Amino acid sequence: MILKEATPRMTDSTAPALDLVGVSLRLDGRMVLDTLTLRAQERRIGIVGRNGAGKSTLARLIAGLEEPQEGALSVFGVNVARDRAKALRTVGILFQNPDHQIIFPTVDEEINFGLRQMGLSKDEAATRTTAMLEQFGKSHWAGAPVATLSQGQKQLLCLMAVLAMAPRLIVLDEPLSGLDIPTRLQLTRYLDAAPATLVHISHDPVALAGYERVIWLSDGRLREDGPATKVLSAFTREMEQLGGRDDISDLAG
Amino acid sequence: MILKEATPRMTDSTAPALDLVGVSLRLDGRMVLDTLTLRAQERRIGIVGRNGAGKSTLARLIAGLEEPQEGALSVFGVNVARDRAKALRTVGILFQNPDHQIIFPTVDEEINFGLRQMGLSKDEAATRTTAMLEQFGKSHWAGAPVATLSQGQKQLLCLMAVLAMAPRLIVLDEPLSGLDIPTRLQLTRYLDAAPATLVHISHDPVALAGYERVIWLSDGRLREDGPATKVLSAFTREMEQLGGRDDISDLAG
Amino acid sequence: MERSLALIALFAALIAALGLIPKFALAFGVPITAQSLGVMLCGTILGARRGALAVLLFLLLVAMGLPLLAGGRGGLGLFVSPTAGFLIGFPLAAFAAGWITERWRSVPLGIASGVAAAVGGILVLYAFGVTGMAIVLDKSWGEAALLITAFLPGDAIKAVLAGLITAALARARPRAVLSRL
Amino acid sequence: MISLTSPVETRAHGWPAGAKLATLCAATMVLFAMQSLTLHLVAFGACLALYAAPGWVFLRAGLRRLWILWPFVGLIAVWHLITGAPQDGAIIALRMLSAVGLANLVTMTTRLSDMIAVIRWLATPLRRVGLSTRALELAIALMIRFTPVLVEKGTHLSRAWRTRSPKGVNWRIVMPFTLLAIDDAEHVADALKARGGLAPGAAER
Ligand SMILES: Nc1ncnc2c1ncn2[C@@H]1O[C@H](COP(=O)(O)OP(=O)(O)OP(=O)(O)O)[C@@H](O)[C@H]1O
Ligand SMILES: Nc1ncnc2c1ncn2[C@@H]1O[C@H](COP(=O)(O)OP(=O)(O)OP(=O)(O)O)[C@@H](O)[C@H]1O
Ligand SMILES: O=C(O)CCCC[C@@H]1SC[C@@H]2NC(=O)N[C@@H]21
Ligand SMILES: [Mg+2]
Ligand SMILES: [Mg+2]
Repeated sequence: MILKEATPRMTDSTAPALDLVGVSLRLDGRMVLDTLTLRAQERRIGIVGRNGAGKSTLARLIAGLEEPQEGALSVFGVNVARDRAKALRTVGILFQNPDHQIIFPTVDEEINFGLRQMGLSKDEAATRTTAMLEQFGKSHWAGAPVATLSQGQKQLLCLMAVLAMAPRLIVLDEPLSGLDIPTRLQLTRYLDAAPATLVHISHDPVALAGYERVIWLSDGRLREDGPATKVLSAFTREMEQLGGRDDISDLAG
Repeated sequence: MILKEATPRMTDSTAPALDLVGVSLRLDGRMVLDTLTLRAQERRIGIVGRNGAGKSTLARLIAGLEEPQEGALSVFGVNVARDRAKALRTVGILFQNPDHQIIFPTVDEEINFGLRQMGLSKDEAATRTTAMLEQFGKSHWAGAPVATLSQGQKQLLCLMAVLAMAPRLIVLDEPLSGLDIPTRLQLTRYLDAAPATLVHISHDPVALAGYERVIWLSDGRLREDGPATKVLSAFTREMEQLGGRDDISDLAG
Repeated sequence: MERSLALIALFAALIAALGLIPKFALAFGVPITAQSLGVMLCGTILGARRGALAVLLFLLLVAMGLPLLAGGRGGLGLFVSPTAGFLIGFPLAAFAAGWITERWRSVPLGIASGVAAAVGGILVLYAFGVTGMAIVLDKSWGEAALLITAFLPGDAIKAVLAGLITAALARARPRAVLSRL
Repeated sequence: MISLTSPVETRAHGWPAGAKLATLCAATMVLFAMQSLTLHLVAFGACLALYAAPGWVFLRAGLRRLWILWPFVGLIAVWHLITGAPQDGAIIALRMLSAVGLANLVTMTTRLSDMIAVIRWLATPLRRVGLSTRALELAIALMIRFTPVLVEKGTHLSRAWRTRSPKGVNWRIVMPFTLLAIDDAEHVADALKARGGLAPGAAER
């Protein structure tokens, strides 16, 4: 049985980071992801595609927040949609909109929550929260109400909350879009050095330049899949050509 | 009296687009904007600055959503915070987060609302809504539920709703951040050609390249103010220098 | 699971938020309040079990001393006041409203949930409320029942509103109307 | 009414939440038992002094939260002036202000997580008999969260309205606000699930 093969019960250290077999997802009768098959072992995976291509939806699937209606999906061998306890240590996600991610009213509670969920004791969680804030030079944020942060500051907070949990794979849905240049540059270096596998969604080909693998989604289907250099240059060429047309009405979606 | 000078009662065709005299704003005891004085006649005004510099707060002030605690502010001679009826035709705003902008559950209701509020008849408003959607090649969105749009699609919808009202000045808070390359290119051309005065907030100096005037905010204060070429090169140099430091803890805020 | 939890918490907060609408104090100590509309909506939207849980959650926080009842009241003291019968009846009212909404599918949702809200939020709730008042105010059941007619017009309007809101929500977000899933 | 965050970190933030809650409970009971106007004036004065202790910013934030009670105070005043019992009216109004003031004080100086730890402790007997109280703890945390967040979202919504309308919001805002609240709950559910949610194994400690 295919399903069983694709989703072995145990976390498998040899299992590929991403393993999708014929994954389809329909939302409100609309085919948003259409029989995607892809297996990736790379540590740096980029995802590109136009607005509405299905990138965020794929992110939700990889994070186990949605279950494919057809096909099977596993992350490091874990069936993330079913085995939620294991998924916690396997995959983390940074949502595109920080307002969709933040649950708690203050900065430290937000970071703390995930750590407590992982089973850390109160003290351990508090220590790690403090350390995380310190590492990013944000100790003064600790008790601050989230509502008073600017959009970019919220995005950074979300990222800290995900990184603190140190999952094996992190899905980043446009992590840099609202950040200023210095933060973006420093964070890029920080992420490059992070031990986790990254699945990075971006509209900016430059952000994915050094990646080992890039996946190009188009209308919910796999348009191209391969090393960054190859896929990104084809992608950029087509996007600029589309953008060069003088017809404003050729917008995505 | 300074206040009277800065905010004459009538829309004045010779009044500068932006006129801020010693504007300060404190939120929850924190000085977010600190005695800003600036007068701009240019049709293309850019605003740059780090995360938390106060850009979005300034945008809200210009749109008349917040009143300065000190100083006076007018847009084309209109006291936008007080004279809301006139402000409606004078200034429009695109919020940084589309979720903070969208009110109604379907795409056409969202565009229609502002038009009706401007005093257009039901038929006129409907015609203009249809025309707007058509111009952007999005006629098929008309009855669509907003909740099913992707983040970039929502951003585009917000922009259409603002453009439809054709205010004299439009404040754009990172209008391109979530859009794909072709949309970004086409929209840039569209905005360049738009008759309105634009106040464009961006983290991307390239997006403001051709602008006549760029304002650099830093910690709620005016750091530099002048033609794009001059301000942007100083800004980019400093940002890249900050970003080049290997210390992740030197992040904004 | 997480969805139910979030929606239950949201509706408990909704009852609290309705407490911000000024209540109208009556001489015998039970106010006219918008919060019972929240109780009705818990039932008609979340269904019997989850609706009752949302109300219980709200009451737990009130008992803990948070000032969530209209007029900023809270604390254990309320559960021995003239209003106690109503507070105890709240979760059962939501349960009844939800139970009817879940099962009565032969008429349009707006009507079913409006009637369900009336049965839960008036019939069931008043039964508990009158009993509570009779005990605490030391009145006969009949006397207490007479006092309570003051609530009828308001509660009838709330039941209609509950029906309208439930139906509108079912149109815009069918997945959120758990009572009809 | 429950807005959990204080603009400044006070010394009371470090005190044990259980003690604060127990004191609040006792204080409220005393307030309801007291019938003397003088004592109520003293109690209210003491309450204000507590607000003033951490400084001006805290006092202002606290008073702003108490201010929403003014319609009730007004109503009580009018009612008791009409019925000719101004002293009773003053007592009722002061009692309400002190009781709500103290409760707000506790919520403002207690982190949500500490509050939940108290519930967890109270629910110990349930766990003894093998029931999981995790859902309960989370539900309380979320409910307390929703109140200020909904206020914030409501602010965004009315702001969005004002950018495109010369008049203030009207009844048409009801459905958009309802949907916004529902959507927020959906996002919270996702965000919760993304961090383990109620999965057995997550957060059992
Ligand atoms: N609940 C839903 N019902 C119907 N269609 C939906 C639903 N949710 C999303 N969609 C559609 O699915 C498509 C993919 O959405 P998704 O958010 O994954 O796009 P995306 O690639 O992340 O776009 P963006 O770059 O703008 O963030 C969009 O066209 C969207 O309209
Ligand atoms: N209600 C508030 N209370 C206290 N501080 C606030 C409040 N609202 C905003 N701030 C602070 O004001 C500063 C400016 O916020 P603003 O949103 O204007 O920044 P921004 O320049 O738009 O940043 P970004 O690039 O991240 O969008 C931030 O440091 C923020 O923390
Ligand atoms: O705030 C309280 O003390 C709870 C009051 C319960 C009031 C009941 S609910 C049904 C009836 N209708 C009203 O408007 N008030 C009573
Ligand atoms: Mg997306
Ligand atoms: Mg901003």
